[in-house]
Amino acid sequence: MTAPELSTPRERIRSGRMRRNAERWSWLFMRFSGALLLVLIFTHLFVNLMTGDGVQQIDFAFVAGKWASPLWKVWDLLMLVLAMIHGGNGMRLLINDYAHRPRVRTFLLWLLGIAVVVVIVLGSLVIFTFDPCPLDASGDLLSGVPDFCKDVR
Amino acid sequence: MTPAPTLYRGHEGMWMWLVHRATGVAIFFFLLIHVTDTALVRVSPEAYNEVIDSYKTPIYGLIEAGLVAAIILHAFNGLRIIAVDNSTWALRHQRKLAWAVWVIFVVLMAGFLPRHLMHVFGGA
Amino acid sequence: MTLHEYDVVIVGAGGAGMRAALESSQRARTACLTKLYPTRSHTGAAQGGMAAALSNVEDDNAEWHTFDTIKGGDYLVDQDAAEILCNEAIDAVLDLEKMGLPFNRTEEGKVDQRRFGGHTRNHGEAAVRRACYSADRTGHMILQTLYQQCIKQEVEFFNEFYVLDLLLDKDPQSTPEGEEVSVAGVVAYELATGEIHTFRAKSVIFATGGAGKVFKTTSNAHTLTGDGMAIAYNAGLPLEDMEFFQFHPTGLAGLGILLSEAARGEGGILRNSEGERFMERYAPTIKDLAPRDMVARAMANEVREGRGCGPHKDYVLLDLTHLEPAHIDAKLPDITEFARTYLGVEPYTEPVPVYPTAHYAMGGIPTNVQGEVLRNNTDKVKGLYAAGECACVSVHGANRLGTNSLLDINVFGRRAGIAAAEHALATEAAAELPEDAEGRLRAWVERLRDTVGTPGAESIAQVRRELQETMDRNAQVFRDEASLSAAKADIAALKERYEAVGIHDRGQRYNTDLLEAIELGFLLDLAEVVVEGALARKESRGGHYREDFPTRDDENFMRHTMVYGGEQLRLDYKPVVVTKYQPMERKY
Amino acid sequence: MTATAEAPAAGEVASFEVTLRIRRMNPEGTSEHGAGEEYWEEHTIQAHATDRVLDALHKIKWDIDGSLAFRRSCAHGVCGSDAMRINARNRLACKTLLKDLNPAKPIMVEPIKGLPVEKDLIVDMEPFFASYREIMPFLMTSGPTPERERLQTPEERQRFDDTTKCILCAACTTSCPVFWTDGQYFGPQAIVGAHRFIFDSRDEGQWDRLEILNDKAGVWKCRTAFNCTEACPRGIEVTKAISEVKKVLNTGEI
Ligand SMILES: Cc1cc2nc3c(=O)[nH]c(=O)nc-3n(C[C@H](O)[C@H](O)[C@H](O)COP(=O)(O)OP(=O)(O)OC[C@H]3O[C@@H](n4cnc5c(N)ncnc54)[C@H](O)[C@@H]3O)c2cc1C
Ligand code: HEM
Ligand code: SF4
Ligand code: F3S
Ligand code: FES
Repeated sequence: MTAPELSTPRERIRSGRMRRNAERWSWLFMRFSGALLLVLIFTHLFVNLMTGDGVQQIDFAFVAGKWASPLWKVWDLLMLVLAMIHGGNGMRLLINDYAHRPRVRTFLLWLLGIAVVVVIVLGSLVIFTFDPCPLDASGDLLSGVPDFCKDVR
Repeated sequence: MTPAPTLYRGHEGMWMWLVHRATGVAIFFFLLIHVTDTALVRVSPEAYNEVIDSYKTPIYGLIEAGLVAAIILHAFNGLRIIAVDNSTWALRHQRKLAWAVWVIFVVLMAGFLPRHLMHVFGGA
Repeated sequence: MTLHEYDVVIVGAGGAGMRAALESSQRARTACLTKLYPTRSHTGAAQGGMAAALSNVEDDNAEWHTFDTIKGGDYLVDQDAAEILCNEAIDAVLDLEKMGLPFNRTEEGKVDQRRFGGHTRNHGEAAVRRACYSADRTGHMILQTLYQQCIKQEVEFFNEFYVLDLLLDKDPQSTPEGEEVSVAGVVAYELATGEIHTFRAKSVIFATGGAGKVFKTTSNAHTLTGDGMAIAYNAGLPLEDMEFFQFHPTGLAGLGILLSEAARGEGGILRNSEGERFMERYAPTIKDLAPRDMVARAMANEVREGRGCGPHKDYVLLDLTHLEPAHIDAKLPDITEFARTYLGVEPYTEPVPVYPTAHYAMGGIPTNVQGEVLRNNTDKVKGLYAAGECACVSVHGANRLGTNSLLDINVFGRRAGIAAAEHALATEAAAELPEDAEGRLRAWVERLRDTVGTPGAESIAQVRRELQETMDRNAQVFRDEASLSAAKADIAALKERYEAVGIHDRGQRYNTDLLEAIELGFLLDLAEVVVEGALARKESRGGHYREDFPTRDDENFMRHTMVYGGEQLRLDYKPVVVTKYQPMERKY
Repeated sequence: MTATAEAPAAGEVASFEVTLRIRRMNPEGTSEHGAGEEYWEEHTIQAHATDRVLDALHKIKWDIDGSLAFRRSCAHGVCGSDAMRINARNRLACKTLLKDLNPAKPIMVEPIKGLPVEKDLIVDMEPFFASYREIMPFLMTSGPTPERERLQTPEERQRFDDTTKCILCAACTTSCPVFWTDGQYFGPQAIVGAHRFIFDSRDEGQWDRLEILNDKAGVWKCRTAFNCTEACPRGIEVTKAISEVKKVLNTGEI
C-alpha cells in the first residue's frame, strides 16, 4: 500500500513571484510617509506655534518671511503633498470600510480624489507662485507685506 | 433592559485603533481647510491676515490645541504601529507601548499647552 | 420530503468518517453527513498519540505491536483484525505525514515517538516508544489534517445534519440466515431548518464515534451520544461487546476532562494520600504505564481503601512536579493548561487531582475487517459499513491500548471508504427505499413536538442525569450482580419515564431541545445494552471487572457478546478469532 | 440542581448565585417576541466554583428554558463550538469560569459579532469557513511522493507550531473591528490558517497562498487592533502571525 496521490484539483493560481499589489504599496507608503511626516509636521508646528509669539505671530508677513527661504518652500511642499496623499489614502481605507453600497462608495472615492488633487494643486501653486511683495492696482505695496519688501523695491 | 447589544470591550489595541482613525480623519479635514486658507496668501495679504486673525481668537486657539493633540496622538501611535509590525518585542509589548503614547502625549501637551494658551489668551 | 441520491453516504465526519471520505470521494459520488461541523468532532480532543511500529527511535516491529494489542485487549481481540491494524499502522502514519500532519520530530527530522501504556518491546520486556505524536494534540492535528484534505478534494459535506434512521430493504432479524439484506439509505434531520431529508445510497458508512455520555464522569463530548450504534440497534442489527467500556485513569477529578496517558509516558507518576507510588504494587514491571483498565482499577482501589486524597478522599494525584517545566511545555502544553484553567492547579509545582473517567467504547456495531456490518455472526448487510469508535472490528477486545484508536479510525476508516466505494461502483442501483421512508422519524419528531407545554411532563435533563448517575454508581470500574441489577432496574424505570418526556421548543429552526430528547433515547437504549451484557458476562476481563467473578473465565467467556434489540432484548455470542496467540495470564 | 459535578479539588465548594443576561433571537418568534426580534433575557441560577459559563447555559437550557439555542460539544476548549461574546469580549463558554467573571454583576452573553445570527447564540459560520477554504489550507507539494516521511527538523517544525493550534472557533475573526466594518476582510483566522502552511518547510504552495493574502481582502486590511490575539482561546499570537506574513510579502523571503 502506498500513500494516496494527493493531486490539487483546484485551479492553481500561477505562482512565481508576487504581482506587485497596490494594497501593499499603500500599506508601505503609510508607514514611510508617516515617519517622514512626523519630522516635517513637528518641526513645522514647533516653528509656528512654539517659537516667538506662537500663533499670535502668524500673519502674511510671517508666511512670506518663511517662504523667502527655499528650504521652507520645499519643506512645506513636501509636507503638503505627503500629508494629503497619506491622509487621502487613509480616508480611502475608511471609505472602503464604511461605505458598503457600491455607488456611494464610488461617489465618495471620486469626491475624495478630487479634493486631494485640488488641494495639492492649489497648495503647490501657492507655494511656487508666491509673491512675498504683492502690489495693489496702483502699483503700491499692499499693507501687511514683510519689511524686506521695501528694500527689494 | 436596554435593547442594544454591548459594545465590544477590546483592550488598548482596539481603542488606539479608534483613536488613530478618529485623529487621522480630524487632521485630514483640518488640513483641507488649512491649505485652503493658506492659499489666501496668494489672493491678498488682507484676506489672509483677516482669516488668520480669526485663528487667534480663543475658540480657534482651542481648536488648534485640539489639532496639536490629535497630531501628537496620531503621530506617536503611528510610530507604535510601525514598531509593532517590525519588532516582536514591540508586538508583545504593544499594550505598554500604547500607554507610552499617552505618556508622551501628556508630556508634550504639558510643554505646549501653557505656552500656547498664553499666546491665545495672553491677548494681542 | 427532500430526496438525495449518492453512491456513498458517510455518517460522521470525525477521524474515521473523513478518512473514509477521502478514499470514497476519489472513487465514487460521496456525501458526508455530520451533526457537527467536521472540525468539532471529538477526534480533535485526542491527545497522546497514534501507535505504529515505525522504529524511528527504538527497535520495534508490527508483530510486537500486534501482541501488545491482543494482550492489552485481554485476548478478546479478533487476532486477524489486530494483525491488519498493526501491519497497516506504519503506512497509516506515513500517509498522514504526507497529507501534512505536523508530527513532532526527532533530531534527524523523522516522526518522533513516545511511550504509552501497554506498548512494549519484545512481548512485554519493557515499555517501547511507539506512539507517534504532536505534543498533546495529536487528535486535533489528525482531525485538522483530514479536514484540510477534504477541502482539497472538495468532499461534499452536509453539516449539522443529524442522521436519525437507517433504511434497510428487509428486516434483518426476521430475514433468515444466509439471505441478503441490503442498505437503502439514511434519514436525516437538518438542524438549521428542521427539514427531514432522505439520502438514498448504494453504500452507507457509519462513523459516528463514541457513547461516553451514558456515564456522568466522562472525557467524551456532550455530543457523543452513541447515535450510530443506537440507530443500527434500533434497525434490528446487533451490538457487540458493549459491556466493555474503558475508564481512563487520569480524568481531572470531578470533571472528567482527560489528562492524556502521555503525561505518564513522559514520566508522570501516580501517588496516593501517603505519597506512595502505588502502581509499583499493582504492575511491578511497567508501573504507571500499565494498561488503562489496570491503572483505573488500582486507583479506584486506593480510594476505596481510604488512601484517596482531598477533603473527601475521593481522588489520587498525578505528579509531574519532578519534570522540567520546559519539558512539560514542549510535550504536554494543553493538558497542563486544563489543570490550570479548570482546577486552578499549577502542574509545575503541584500534583494534579485525577480520577478514572469513562472514555472509550470498545464495543459497537459488529464489522469484519473490510468494515462490512454483520447482522448476525456470519451474514453481512450489503452496502453497510461502520468504522471508528462506533464499530467493533474487534481490535480492542476487552480493553483498548492508548493510541490504538487513532490508529483504528485511520486504518479501518480507510478500508471502509475503499470498500464502500468499490461496492457502490459494482452495484447497478441502490436498494429500493422502503415505503414512507421517513415516516418513523417524522412520527417521532412530531410526537416530541406535541409534548411542548404538556403539564407534568418529565424533563429530559432530569432523566439523563439520573441515567448517568446510576451508570456511574453501578456500572463503572467495579461492577457486580447487585449493582448491575440496580442499574438495570433504574434504566427500565427511566425508559418508562422517557415515554413521558416533554420538550420546550416547538420551533423548526435550530431546535436543539428536540435533538437532545432524541439523543437521550439513544443513550437509554445503549445503557441497557451495556448493562445486559455486563450482567451476563460472569467473569472479569479487561475493562469489565466483576467483583463477584474477579478472574477471567476463558472456558465460558472467551467470546464476543452480541446483543439484539427489537421487541425483546436478546443475547448471543460470537467466537473470537485466534490466529497465533493463545490466551495467557495478563501480567505486567 | 445538585447533580452537577462537585469539585473535590476545591474542597468544600461554595455555591453562589449568578445572573446571566442572554441576548436572544428566535427566527420564528415566540409568544412574547416577534420573529427575528432581538432582546435580552435574564436568569438567575446557582453555581459552583468550578462551573463555567457553559454549565450555566446548560442549567438554563435543561431546567428552565429548553428553547435556548447554542452550540457546544467537547466542553473543554478544544472543539471550537462555543465562541460567544461574554461580558462584551469573545471567549469560549466552556473555558470561562463563572467565578472569574465577577458574578456579583449580571454576566452578559451574546452571539459573536459580524456573522449573521441564526437563533439565540448560534450564528451562520459559513462565511467564516469560506474564508478558510479560500486560502487553500492543505499541504501542496510537487514531485514524487517519498517512500517514508518527509524530513523536517524540530526547529523547522517549531517555526509554525503556534498556528497549528487553531480550532477554527472564530473568536478572533469576529472580534476584529475591521472584520465588522466590511465583510470582505478574510479575517485573522484565514491568515492564521495560511501561516500554518506558509512556514511549513514541506509545503510548496506558499506563493499561491501569499498571492491570495496580498489581495484587497488580505493581510493589508489588518490595522493591528490586537483584539484577535487577545480573544484567541488557544493563546495563538495571531497578530504576530499576520505580521510575519506581511513581512514575507514585503521582503519576498520566507
Ligand atoms: C479526550 C480523549 C482523548 C483521546 N486520546 C486518544 C489518543 O491519544 N490516542 C488514541 O488512539 N485515541 C484517543 N482517544 C480515542 C479516540 O480519539 C476516539 O476513539 C476517536 O477519535 C473516535 O473517532 P471517530 O471518528 O470514530 O468519532 P468522532 O471523532 O467522535 O466523530 C464522530 C462524528 O460523527 C458525527 N455524528 C455523530 N452522530 C451523528 C448523527 N446522528 N448524524 C450525523 N453525524 C453524526 C459527529 O458529528 C462526528 O463528526 C481519545 C478520546 C478522547 C475522548
Ligand atoms: C504626524 C505623523 C504621522 C504619522 C507617524 C502617521 C502614521 C500613520 C500610519 C502608520 C498609518 C497607518 C495605520 C495602519 O495601517 O493601521 C496612518 C493612517 C492614517 N493617517 Fe497618519 N500619520 C501621520 C500624519 C497624518 C496626517 C497629517 C494625516 C491627515 C492628513 C493622517 C491621516 C491618516 C489617516 C486618515 C489614516 C487612516 C487611518 C485608518 O485607516 O484607520 N496622518 N498614519
Ligand atoms: S486563531 Fe484562535 S481565535 Fe482564531 S479561530 Fe483559531 S483558535 Fe479560534
Ligand atoms: S483584531 Fe483585526 S485588525 Fe488585525 S490585529 Fe487582529 S486582525
Ligand atoms: S465546547 Fe468545545 S470548545 Fe467549548
